[in-house]
Amino acid sequence: MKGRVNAGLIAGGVLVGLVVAMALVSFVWTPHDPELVDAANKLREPGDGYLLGADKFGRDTFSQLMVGARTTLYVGIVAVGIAALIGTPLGVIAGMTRLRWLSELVMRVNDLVFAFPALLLAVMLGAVYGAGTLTAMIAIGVATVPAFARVARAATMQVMVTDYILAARAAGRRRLPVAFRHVLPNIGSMLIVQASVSFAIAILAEAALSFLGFGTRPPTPSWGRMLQESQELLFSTPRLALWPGLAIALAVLGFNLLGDGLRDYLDPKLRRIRAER
Amino acid sequence: MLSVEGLTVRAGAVELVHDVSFHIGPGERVGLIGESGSGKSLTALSLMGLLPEGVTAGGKARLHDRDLIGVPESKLKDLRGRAMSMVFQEPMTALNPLMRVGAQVAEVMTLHGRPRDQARARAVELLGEVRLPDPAQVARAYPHQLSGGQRQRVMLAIALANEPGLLICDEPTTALDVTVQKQMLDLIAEVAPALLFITHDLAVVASVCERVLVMYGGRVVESGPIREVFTRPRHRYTEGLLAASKLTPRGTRLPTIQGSVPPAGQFPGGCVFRNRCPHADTACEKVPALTGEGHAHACWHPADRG
Amino acid sequence: MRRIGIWIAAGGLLLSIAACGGGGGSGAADGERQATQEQSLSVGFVAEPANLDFTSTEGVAIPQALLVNVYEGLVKLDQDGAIVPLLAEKWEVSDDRKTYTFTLRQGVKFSNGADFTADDVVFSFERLKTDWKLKITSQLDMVEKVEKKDDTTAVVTLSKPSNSFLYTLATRLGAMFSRTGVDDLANTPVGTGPYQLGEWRRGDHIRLDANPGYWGEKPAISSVTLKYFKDATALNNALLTGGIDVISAVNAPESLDQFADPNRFEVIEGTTNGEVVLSMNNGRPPFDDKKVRQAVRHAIDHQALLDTAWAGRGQLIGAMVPPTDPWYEDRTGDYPYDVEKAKELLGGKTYDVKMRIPNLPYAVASAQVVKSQLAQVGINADIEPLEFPARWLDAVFTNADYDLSIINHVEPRDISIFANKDYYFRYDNPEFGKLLAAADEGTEQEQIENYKAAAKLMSEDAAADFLFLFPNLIVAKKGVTGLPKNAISESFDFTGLAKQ
Amino acid sequence: MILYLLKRTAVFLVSTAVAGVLVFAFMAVLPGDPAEVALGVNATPEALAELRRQFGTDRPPVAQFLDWFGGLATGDFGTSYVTSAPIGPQISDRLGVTVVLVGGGMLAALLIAVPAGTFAAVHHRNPLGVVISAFSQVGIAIPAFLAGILLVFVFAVQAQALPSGGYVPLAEDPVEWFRSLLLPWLSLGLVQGAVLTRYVRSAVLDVMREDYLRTARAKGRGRMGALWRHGLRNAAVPVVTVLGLQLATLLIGAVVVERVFVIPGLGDLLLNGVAARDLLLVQGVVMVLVAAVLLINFVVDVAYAALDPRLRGAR
Repeated sequence: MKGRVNAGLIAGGVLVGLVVAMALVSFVWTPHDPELVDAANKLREPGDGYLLGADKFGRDTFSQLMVGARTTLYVGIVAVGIAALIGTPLGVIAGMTRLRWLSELVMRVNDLVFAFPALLLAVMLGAVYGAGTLTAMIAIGVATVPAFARVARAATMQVMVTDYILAARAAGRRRLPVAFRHVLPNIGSMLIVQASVSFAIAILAEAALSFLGFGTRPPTPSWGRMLQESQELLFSTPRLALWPGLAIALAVLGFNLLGDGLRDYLDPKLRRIRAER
Repeated sequence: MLSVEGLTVRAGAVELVHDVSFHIGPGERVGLIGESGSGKSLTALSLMGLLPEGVTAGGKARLHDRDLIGVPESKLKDLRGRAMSMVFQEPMTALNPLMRVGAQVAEVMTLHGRPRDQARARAVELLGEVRLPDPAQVARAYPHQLSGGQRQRVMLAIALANEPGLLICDEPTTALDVTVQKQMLDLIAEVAPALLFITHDLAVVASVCERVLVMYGGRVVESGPIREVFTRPRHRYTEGLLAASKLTPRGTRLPTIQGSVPPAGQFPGGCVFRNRCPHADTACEKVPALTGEGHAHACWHPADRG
Repeated sequence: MRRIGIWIAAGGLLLSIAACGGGGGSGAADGERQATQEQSLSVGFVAEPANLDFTSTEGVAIPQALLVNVYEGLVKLDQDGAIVPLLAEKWEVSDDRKTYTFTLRQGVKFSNGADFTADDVVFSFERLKTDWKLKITSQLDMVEKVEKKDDTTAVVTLSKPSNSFLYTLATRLGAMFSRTGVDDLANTPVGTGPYQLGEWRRGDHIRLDANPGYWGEKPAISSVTLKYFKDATALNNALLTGGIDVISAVNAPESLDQFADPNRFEVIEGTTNGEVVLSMNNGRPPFDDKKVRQAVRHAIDHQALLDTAWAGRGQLIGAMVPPTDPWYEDRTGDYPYDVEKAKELLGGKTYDVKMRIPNLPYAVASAQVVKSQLAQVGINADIEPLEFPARWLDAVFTNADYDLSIINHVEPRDISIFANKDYYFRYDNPEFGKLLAAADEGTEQEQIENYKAAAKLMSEDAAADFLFLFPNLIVAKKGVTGLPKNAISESFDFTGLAKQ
Repeated sequence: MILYLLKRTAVFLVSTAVAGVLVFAFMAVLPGDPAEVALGVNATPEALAELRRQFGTDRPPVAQFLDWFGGLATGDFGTSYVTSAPIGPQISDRLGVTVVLVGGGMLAALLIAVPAGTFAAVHHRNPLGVVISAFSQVGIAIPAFLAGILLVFVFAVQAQALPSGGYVPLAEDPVEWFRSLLLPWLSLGLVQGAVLTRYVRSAVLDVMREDYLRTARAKGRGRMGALWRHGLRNAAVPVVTVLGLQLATLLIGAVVVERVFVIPGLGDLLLNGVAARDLLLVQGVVMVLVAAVLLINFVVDVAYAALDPRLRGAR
């Protein structure tokens, strides 16, 4: 049973779509080179080919936002991908197994990983391998594993007691085929919702890391770093902070709305399993 | 004692219960029967003033001399749990999981003015009265430590605590094991003051009630003493319902009502049953009135005319 | 409406707290302090010392806080850069310029109560060889021996005449330590200076209190708090809101407009000894090739860089010599901005190089400009910010594992670092070393001539590129006096400060 | 209940020990011998050996670990290789600041979220409830440091009403202590409060649909009365989980707010340690943070059991 398409889903879809569109277009076209330093355009006012003006390096803000969308998506996709690829099997195993100790062990390990939040991991990894987009993505990804594992486990446990799984099991199917054929498709919707919510968190985490200097390396545009760089001009040129701030907020809002909307749309029955923040 | 006159329940533009009228005398046990979606639970909830948000009731309902419909919550809540109480279908979820059973029973008494210590003591007595073994221990238990049947007894104890004039039971035994059902029904029959008993189970209503109201599509389609309605149903729906519930010898066709209950708000105009009724004709496009003294029916082509 | 109610309530709370603090807090406190003649001042800094031992830990943060203020040397630099007596009342130089006889000031005590004598001078010089862990101690390699003649006379013998000897004694290398006060230098500095360590709350501030037993004139400010801000904006905000009295160095130069109100603030803009150097690793490809280095120098539009990266504050330089040094020559014309010339020098080749920079505001800003400009000539520089100090020092400074880097070399008269071929520049031109040696041993005139020649040589060799001279940007509350226009020593000297 | 507590305690202790091994192992793989780092490239082998002996890094890793981990129990975190200061007191100072910062922030978040979330749930159909939901969605989307920067801009720089940053110990000046923490609390509280508002709202919404709330009303309670007496404690169960998660992530997450407001907390100490390559310090801070998160998990579990009798017997 599918729920109805709701306003949140549409709004979220539109916002996320905008981010994706900006990122995709940036591969083939940006109004200006986002990394080109041009003293003549320093702090140029908006207009005349520079839609949102330029920063203190004379770089076009709009072009930077477009390429920044790419960075945002990279971080989100890789981080969420890592979390989903590790967390989902763990959660499914914990949810399917009849061995209580195994389930318990997976969840305890989960709790342990949870004790290393993304920022802590990023700082630790940064200390060893150097800060950068990659370490940030890995740190955010690993820190998000427990969220996926918990949701996957809870959803699996719900699916495991449904009739068709019991029937499949009664028919003597082995666990792995059951997991692939029946469990994964049925917890898929919850995982998609979780992915959307985790994506929003990854964006915020990247922004925080960039603020601390543990995120994307300059000059690659990143919304978090744009915000950080705009700080000294907050008084004189607030627009430099406004646009990346707005971009972060709208992207996060978009992914959150999308997640909520998808939850209602995909499977109203599973509403009770909440995506973990 | 309870008189309902032209009760309607609507959710927004959709009318879910239409023009329902009946009354229950002191000590009388009345069954309200119908399939799910017939509006029987809404009828009961509207009397208690517990309709879900967005659902409103109109018409008139009086308990003794107190209006139940269209009065503010603050007046109604004094009646609830004291003049009338209700036992719900799901005993597993109807009790607060975080509160001891005794406290939940006592609460209904302290709410209506009884001192706390008295209420506590009385709660244990009540738990005994609903035949719970070792009531003192049950009082200290949390709901999850009790079985479904035990919890429903607790609900009954709560309902009876203030000796209300009217007890409304909404499918109180549906969720219980068959063996437990019987005990529960006996208990209800024994302790109930005036009773409005809602169920879809004909056998259950026959064992508890004296009079029955049959609902379909938000309307009362037939009403009367149990014996008469069950042996000589007049409305075609009642007829079908009874036929479907009878055990048939192996091999013979099971007589069922054709089609299924339409979703709320999509019942046909006129006689609500006419899209499923084998006897329906153009006459049925008008709404039939509920007619007849004692045993009444709302059908243009009633069965068993003689 | 409930949420709005909460907002109003929260706002009201804020305001009432604010009002109460505004009345009873700083304002009243200021009045009180003035009344009791106990003046205090807080100065905001960006880099906090990891510890207080500048004999074992690199970096400018420690001498900035402690030198002259807590530790004193035999001599110091005055505001004009001249060498003046400090712990030495006077000194005599032998005719061969190899023997220095210092007459020590009498009645000087360390803050641990010990008397300062010639034994401490001998002790401090010996520590340079035995206990110091920094490479810069090589700057005093010309010291052959140090002897005590009597309690107030110490004789230093050099292996060769040296113009830089006295000057170097004014840096941290010349700091005098107590024989009984070096057990815990990292946490408990013991010096003869006008201040002593009052309190150090790590990560927040260091408080220096007036040393009651100081031999000289007591400083006007009896308690100086050095407050540390990792974030340049937070540092600005602190002054704007009255949290501190002075910003020692503005690290967000674009934000200077905030302090434009002359009734509230005074902005001091001068020069420092800090050359912001674009270092190139002369020891490995591609920058072992002089042409490639020259191409880099031509490829960079220094004025544009200064305008964008540092708000145009600072001065352009062409070599490792600040204009305050006597042998300064304008070398900015050696490599004019010329993209075509740069491309020609590269011969159409392109390069991928690692630019490993400290994660400091000026370096991160400059690196982005450098990268963009180098890209125009076919050099693709990958920027990697490293945590400063530890990771940068380890990777770049110690192990020279880099192609390009950007760092502000703040030590005074530090052109000599290019003479050390093991220094992370890996610049190796024997001619350069000879010029420096000749400068150090020669007469004053020879010194100037040789330094000029050395600067010219290293500039032409493109041993490094010099992005700009770091400006001395100080902002103070109106009424704070005694702040230096030019920062020419390693120390932030608090002794001359006062508050009106 | 006692069995449950014992079990939880055991899980907590084992997890902490495992975390200790992980943290230690992670730091052990870090390149660079602390003695070499301390002495620099020109050090003599003898000096290195001496310093290694002094640091204790010449012993087998297991012995080092046991020594370090055993020391933790008594609050001895060792002595920093870089600053040669004992690490324990630094950590406990900073931990105190962080706990006050995060605790106050969460308190502010609760003060915002519980009324706002409950209101939004009760009035989920009318415009004001929807407006609150929308506000909380927007609040979630704003990075905490941005909120902090804006608060500084408005309340400190423009209004000159509160300090822009810095931390004054409580013992030094209680009023200034409070003033210095007000904006940091608020910036944590607003953002976390927005997140929490959503959870409170959906928890209360869920509870409002529960049968026992209808039972309570059937007993004669009013709508709000039933919610107050029977709903809030039930709604608290999921909210406590979220609260635990938030607290745990905030312990380190607050570092950005510490940076904006120049508050010397644990996160700041960690970043300093990383910048100065003070490995033992980093190791100690990470261990404290991780142990704190595990402790919070433990407390949340116990709080669960206290709130929900169903959990006491089970598991």
